[in-house]
Amino acid sequence: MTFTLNAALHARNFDVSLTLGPAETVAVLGPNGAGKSTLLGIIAGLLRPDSGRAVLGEKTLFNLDGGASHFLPPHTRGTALLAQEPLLFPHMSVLENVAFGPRAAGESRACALETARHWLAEVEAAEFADRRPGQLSGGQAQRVAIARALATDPELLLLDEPMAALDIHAAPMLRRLLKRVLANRRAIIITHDILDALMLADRAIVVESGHITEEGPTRAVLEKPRSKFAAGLAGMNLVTGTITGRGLTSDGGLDITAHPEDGAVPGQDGVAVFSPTAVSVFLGAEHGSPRNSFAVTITDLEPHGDQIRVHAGGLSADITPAASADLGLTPGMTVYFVIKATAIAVYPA
Amino acid sequence: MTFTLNAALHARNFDVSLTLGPAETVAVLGPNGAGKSTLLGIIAGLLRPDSGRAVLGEKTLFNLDGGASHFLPPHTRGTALLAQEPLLFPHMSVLENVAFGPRAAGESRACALETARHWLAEVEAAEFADRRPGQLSGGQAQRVAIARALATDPELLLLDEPMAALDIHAAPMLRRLLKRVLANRRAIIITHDILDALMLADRAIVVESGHITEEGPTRAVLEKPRSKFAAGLAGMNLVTGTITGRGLTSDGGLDITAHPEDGAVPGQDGVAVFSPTAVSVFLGAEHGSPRNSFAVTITDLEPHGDQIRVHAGGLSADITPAASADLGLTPGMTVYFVIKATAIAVYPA
Amino acid sequence: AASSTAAGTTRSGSSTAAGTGTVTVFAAASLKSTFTKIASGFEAANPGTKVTLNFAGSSDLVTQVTQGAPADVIASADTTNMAKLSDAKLIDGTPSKFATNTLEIAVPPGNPASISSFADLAKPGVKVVVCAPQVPCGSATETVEQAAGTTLKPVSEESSVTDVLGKVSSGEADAGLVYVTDVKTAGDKVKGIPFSESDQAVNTYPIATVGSSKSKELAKAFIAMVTGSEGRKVLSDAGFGTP
Amino acid sequence: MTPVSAPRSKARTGSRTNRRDTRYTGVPPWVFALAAAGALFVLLPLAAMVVRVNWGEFIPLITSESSLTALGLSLRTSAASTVLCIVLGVPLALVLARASFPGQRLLRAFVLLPLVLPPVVGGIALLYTFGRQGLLGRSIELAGIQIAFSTSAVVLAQTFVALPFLVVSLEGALRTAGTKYEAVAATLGARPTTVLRRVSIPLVLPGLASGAVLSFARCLGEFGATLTFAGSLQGVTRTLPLEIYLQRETDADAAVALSLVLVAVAVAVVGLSYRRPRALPSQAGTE
Amino acid sequence: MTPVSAPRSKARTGSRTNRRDTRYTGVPPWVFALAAAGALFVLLPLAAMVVRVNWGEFIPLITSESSLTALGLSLRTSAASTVLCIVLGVPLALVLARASFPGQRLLRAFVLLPLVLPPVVGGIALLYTFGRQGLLGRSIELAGIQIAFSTSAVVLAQTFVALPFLVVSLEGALRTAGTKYEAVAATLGARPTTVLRRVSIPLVLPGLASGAVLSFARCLGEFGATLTFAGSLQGVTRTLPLEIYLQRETDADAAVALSLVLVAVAVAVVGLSYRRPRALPSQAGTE
Ligand SMILES: Nc1ncnc2c1ncn2[C@@H]1O[C@H](COP(=O)(O)OP(=O)(O)OP(=O)(O)O)[C@@H](O)[C@H]1O
Ligand SMILES: Nc1ncnc2c1ncn2[C@@H]1O[C@H](COP(=O)(O)OP(=O)(O)OP(=O)(O)O)[C@@H](O)[C@H]1O
Ligand SMILES: [Mg+2]
Ligand SMILES: [Mg+2]
Repeated sequence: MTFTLNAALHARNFDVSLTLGPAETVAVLGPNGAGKSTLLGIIAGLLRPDSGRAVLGEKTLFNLDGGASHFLPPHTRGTALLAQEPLLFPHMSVLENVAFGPRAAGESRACALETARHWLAEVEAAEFADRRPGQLSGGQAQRVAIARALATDPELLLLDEPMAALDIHAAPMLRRLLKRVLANRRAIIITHDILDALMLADRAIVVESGHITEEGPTRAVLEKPRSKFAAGLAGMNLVTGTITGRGLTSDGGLDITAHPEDGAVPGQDGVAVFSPTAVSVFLGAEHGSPRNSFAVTITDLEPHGDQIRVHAGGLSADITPAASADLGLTPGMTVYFVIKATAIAVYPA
Repeated sequence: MTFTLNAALHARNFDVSLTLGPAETVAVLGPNGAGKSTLLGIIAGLLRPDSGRAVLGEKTLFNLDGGASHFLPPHTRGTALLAQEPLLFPHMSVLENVAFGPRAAGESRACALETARHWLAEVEAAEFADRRPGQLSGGQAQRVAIARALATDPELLLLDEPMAALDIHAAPMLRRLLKRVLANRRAIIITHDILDALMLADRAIVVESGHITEEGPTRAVLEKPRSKFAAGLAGMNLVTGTITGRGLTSDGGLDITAHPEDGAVPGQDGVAVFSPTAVSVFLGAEHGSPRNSFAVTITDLEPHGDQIRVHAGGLSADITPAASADLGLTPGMTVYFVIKATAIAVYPA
Repeated sequence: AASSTAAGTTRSGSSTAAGTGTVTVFAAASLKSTFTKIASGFEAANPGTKVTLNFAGSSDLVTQVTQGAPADVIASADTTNMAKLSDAKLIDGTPSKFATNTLEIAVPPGNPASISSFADLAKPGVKVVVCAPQVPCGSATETVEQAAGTTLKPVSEESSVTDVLGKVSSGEADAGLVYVTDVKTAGDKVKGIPFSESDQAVNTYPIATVGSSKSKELAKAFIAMVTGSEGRKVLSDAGFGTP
Repeated sequence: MTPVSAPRSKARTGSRTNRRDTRYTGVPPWVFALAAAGALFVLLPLAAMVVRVNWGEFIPLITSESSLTALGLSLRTSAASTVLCIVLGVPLALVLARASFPGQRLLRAFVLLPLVLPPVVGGIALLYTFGRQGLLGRSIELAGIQIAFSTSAVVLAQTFVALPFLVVSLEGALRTAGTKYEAVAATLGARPTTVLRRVSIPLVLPGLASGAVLSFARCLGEFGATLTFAGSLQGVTRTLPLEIYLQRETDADAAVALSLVLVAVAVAVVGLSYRRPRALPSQAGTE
Repeated sequence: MTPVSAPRSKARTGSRTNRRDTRYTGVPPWVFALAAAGALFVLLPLAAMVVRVNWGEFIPLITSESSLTALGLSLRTSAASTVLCIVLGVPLALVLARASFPGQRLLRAFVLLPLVLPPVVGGIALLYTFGRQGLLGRSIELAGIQIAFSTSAVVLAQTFVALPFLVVSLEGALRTAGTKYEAVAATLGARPTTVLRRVSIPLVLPGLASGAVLSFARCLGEFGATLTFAGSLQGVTRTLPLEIYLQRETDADAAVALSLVLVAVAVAVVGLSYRRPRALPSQAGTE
């Protein structure tokens, strides 16, 4: 009962292979235009890849390899897609929108409306049941769209940025709902939010430029990011280079002292990863217990929660506003980023 | 050169008054369906309020008070609206989309295309210039829509959730861009993201159920939130009640010890605000230096950054995953939330 | 009377009692008022019979009969169209001529262009409309032109007399060449100006039984009525001549 | 731009904003001018007709048995033809708008042909096909059905001339509506037939309505093909336009008066049936 | 549902997915069946016509001077009328679809009337209006313009009958398209005229195209109103349908052959001009 996919769509420079176990939820992360929505479109049957093959349990969704041309239409696939826009049917009431999937699956009208009411209540949108989609706010529409997708009870649920447009109350509420719903379900969820990936998914994949660049248990991907994107997502600093006996020499020539992970062989390509909170900022080149001290020029300062994030030399440091004010930090200044060796992890790339 | 607005739209239970100084940027925060988009729609001229009046500098945008019926159409208002959906014109190339505003303002074709190229480059979307909007990903379309709104160079810029759908690289990039662009410009920006409000706006207003419930400098609103919504946004705990000599007695009967702010008069309605990081969790009712200790039942645990946020009794606490594991926290458990009095602020509501 | 009916043309079973029948008459549109009168006379004279009338342009009628329309009697406004049917052996025997018609000048009331003779029609500035040579009234016009030695410069060559009459009665044209009967029917909407050359082109109306008719008895009876005194009276009241 | 209070009924800056409608609808004023010219162009001839009517003769004329029979026949056949047009035309429009196959453009061009054929020729073509001597006539006759010169012939003739109207206006609407809602419906598990019934058709209802109204109107006014293919037998095939044509043989003004009945019926049908259709989601992010 | 490799050309589960188009277009198979029936209904009579043509006589007939003159006149007048229809009809459609004012429904019903008027009556109404004795005739004549029996009369007659086609199909398309892009354009500072030119019209281009094609086709086939209002003089007012009608007086088969020319012209014009129009954004969040 696994789901396997393998598809290429040349026009979008897309080529991805993916396997999902039963009841597994995968988070898809990646920059804008990476091909995340394309991936869901191909699985849902809205896009026809140039080649590849997908099997969901017993069912071959498509097989376009070696001259074969099997392609199941969307409605027979048992996948439900929450697209990036809510796209509620404008001519139906909110309730009818949510009941659409159950109705299409053959439920009786009464039964489908019951299901629809249930899911509307779940997303706290029961009060809008009789409205037209045109009379909803952006966030309300998004919630109804989620209810509509969940109401279909699919074999594979495809969610494209379900949390977009939601307010700070609705987002955690839906996150909890999805956590419950996805617990025993196979799903693929696209998100730009690390929290969604951590909470909802068993596994994360990072798509960049149409290809999977990273894959693994969500925590592992976020804690030991190998790609710049995953590192950025986790808020981590990431330096690529060559592994040495004492740590890593960056591509820019920086010597980083750290304890390489097991399996890191000197001479191999590797990455050094450390949190911005592990970085201290000094005005002069201090000499103390920390082994790493790099002179960098500040490019940018921005608030980050109740801290200030200092961007410099491609790295970032989180410090308190008070410390920032004391040091008189401004973009253009040269400062020293100091990191303790124990705070840096080095992995093979 | 101020902007004043005062408008009511009964069908949406909307009634808001607002004043903006020259070059002031205001962030509008609020739950889904609060009336944020409605506010922008009214200012832009897409919605006609039932009554009210708006003046932008010399220009009366509308005046529907006391039998008057003056209503400027959208294109003469000097406002540009970035709506909640990108709504790029499907029949034009990306470049033509962005050049549309300058062209409509009377710029020559060459000049308008130049302007469009500039703004496309600013949002890092120059490479899509010749594509059709249908060939963009969600985040790419959002960026182009931002460029299109910025390219009109309006007297008052209206941005409805500009950061939605953006990846973790694009969001900070656009935040920096907007910070620069909005520096000398009057703008209203709707956001669900506290960071946007902090970084981009001089002032924040919180809209709830069609009415402004809070207003003031962004930091002040977030640091001293009066409404449940603003408190939630800032990640703060918020308890409403009556101010006492020693702090505040909550509506639920809880006695909170704290040092009331200047101007808080005992007997007055007030709020107590404290950060989740200031809350410690104990399994038993410890007696130590902290003055506040409340027995609460855990409703939910969720990751929050690299911490665990414990929700209990309407309050929340941030603790380390290790601590959470040590204590064996699970929903349903009764624990004690302990807060030092100096970590709690009490204001008049 | 014959008891057979033509399939598909009976209005309903109830109107055809036993021993009676229906006769379907295809007639030129210009015969509408006269044939309607004659038909009701026929029905009155033969209780239980029913005359179904189908009016259209003569060439339309020919097409319809050629394509197997269930007609019993066909009355055309000219001999040319009827000849097509006899050539195709679609009618019984030779058609009988039951009426004639001649041309007349029609002018709007008040006669704005002061037309008094056929030659006046050729005066410059006079807007004359005639029938196109392809239709019977048009070929009659050509004949008259030759006889009168006058060449007309019409502003329009219409495809039917009705259209010519329409142009004149609306005052759009100063004069038109139509049939005497048309002028009569039009009443005071137009004024007729007879001219001597008109008898050079006498248009004859033939009537015949359709070969595939299933009520030939009734058809013959109807034709007899038309060509008989009763029919003749109705026709001459309408301005038709006797062949 | 000075702040002036304009009276509600007069828009100041060239765009009209309706009082009760809170949404944006900007129509430039010159459009109104041209529209007025267009409307006048249609309305003046109608007015001219009304002016000419001899009202004294009007009532007896329109209440005469032959007129009423013809009117009844016209309404019945037009209704039947419109249904037939919908049954055949909606699938044609769908296929032209949504599927793609070789020869599609040619098919579209051919489906439009009854529009250009002079109706009389259309009638002849129908005779050649369904007439006794026609392409299918013999097989049909063997089946015991006689089409030509029957009321069904009227319906066929009307359907033939009216079908393209429905197809073309519906195809335009389908293309304008796009396929994204249909795709969403499919991902929710709806079979193509369900998608069609519950999404595609409701979404293009304005287009379908105009198509049906056009077809009905065209059927109501159909003359040439009916005359040729169905003949003009009172109560069986003589529809109101044929009655008017015959009337014109004797009295053009009476024909005009009679066509006012047609006009009145059409205005009633169109005015009543053509509900203000719901547009696609017209919110612009703000509504 | 067993995993079977279906050959490319056969869709297995009732929905067709085009090979080259990667987008979703699901058309149920029974729709194809009905569409085929509809297409046959239109194509068979055309085929029957083609079968009857005496090809030996065909070439001389269609290359005769009168046929060619009539064809040329038809094309010229139809083109002019289509332009006039667009000029008057687009504003009318906009006003009907976008503005809202009292009497709008009545206006819509009236604009549709030329559809139901038997063309001959339409011609009479035009005579009553623009004729010498007509409502406007005298003032027009004073202005030194002579409409009756001129080519402009043909254009007027064609425009009168064809205008509703454009209005109705465009109005449907405008309603289906909705107003949200127009609203966005206005907030970007575009005046209503600019919105119209750069947003509204391009977005409903498929609808406008079908409307224009319909109008053109209707003009090309127009017969009754032209005959009544403009007359029939070779080279001036005798368009191809009038020529065909006359031809028919002497030889029905020749008339049918001649109308094949009309058919061919229409197929060519429609096939060439009717580009596969761009649909509205058909991405469903995924494209
Ligand atoms: N119809 C199309 N034709 C050609 N290229 C397209 C089309 N639609 C999208 N693309 C391109 O394909 C790539 C992948 O797009 P996709 O929508 O899958 O991105 P995404 O990962 O979902 O991004 P986002 O986070 O912005 O939604 C993008 O570079 C996009 O520009
Ligand atoms: N066309 C409409 N008719 C009636 N009510 C509407 C309409 N559109 C929106 N509303 C209602 O008006 C209220 C305000 O909607 P608005 O779109 O302004 O909310 P919002 O603050 O922008 O919310 P979100 O964060 O979800 O975008 C909502 O409760 C919504 O349901
Ligand atoms: Mg996407
Ligand atoms: Mg909103």
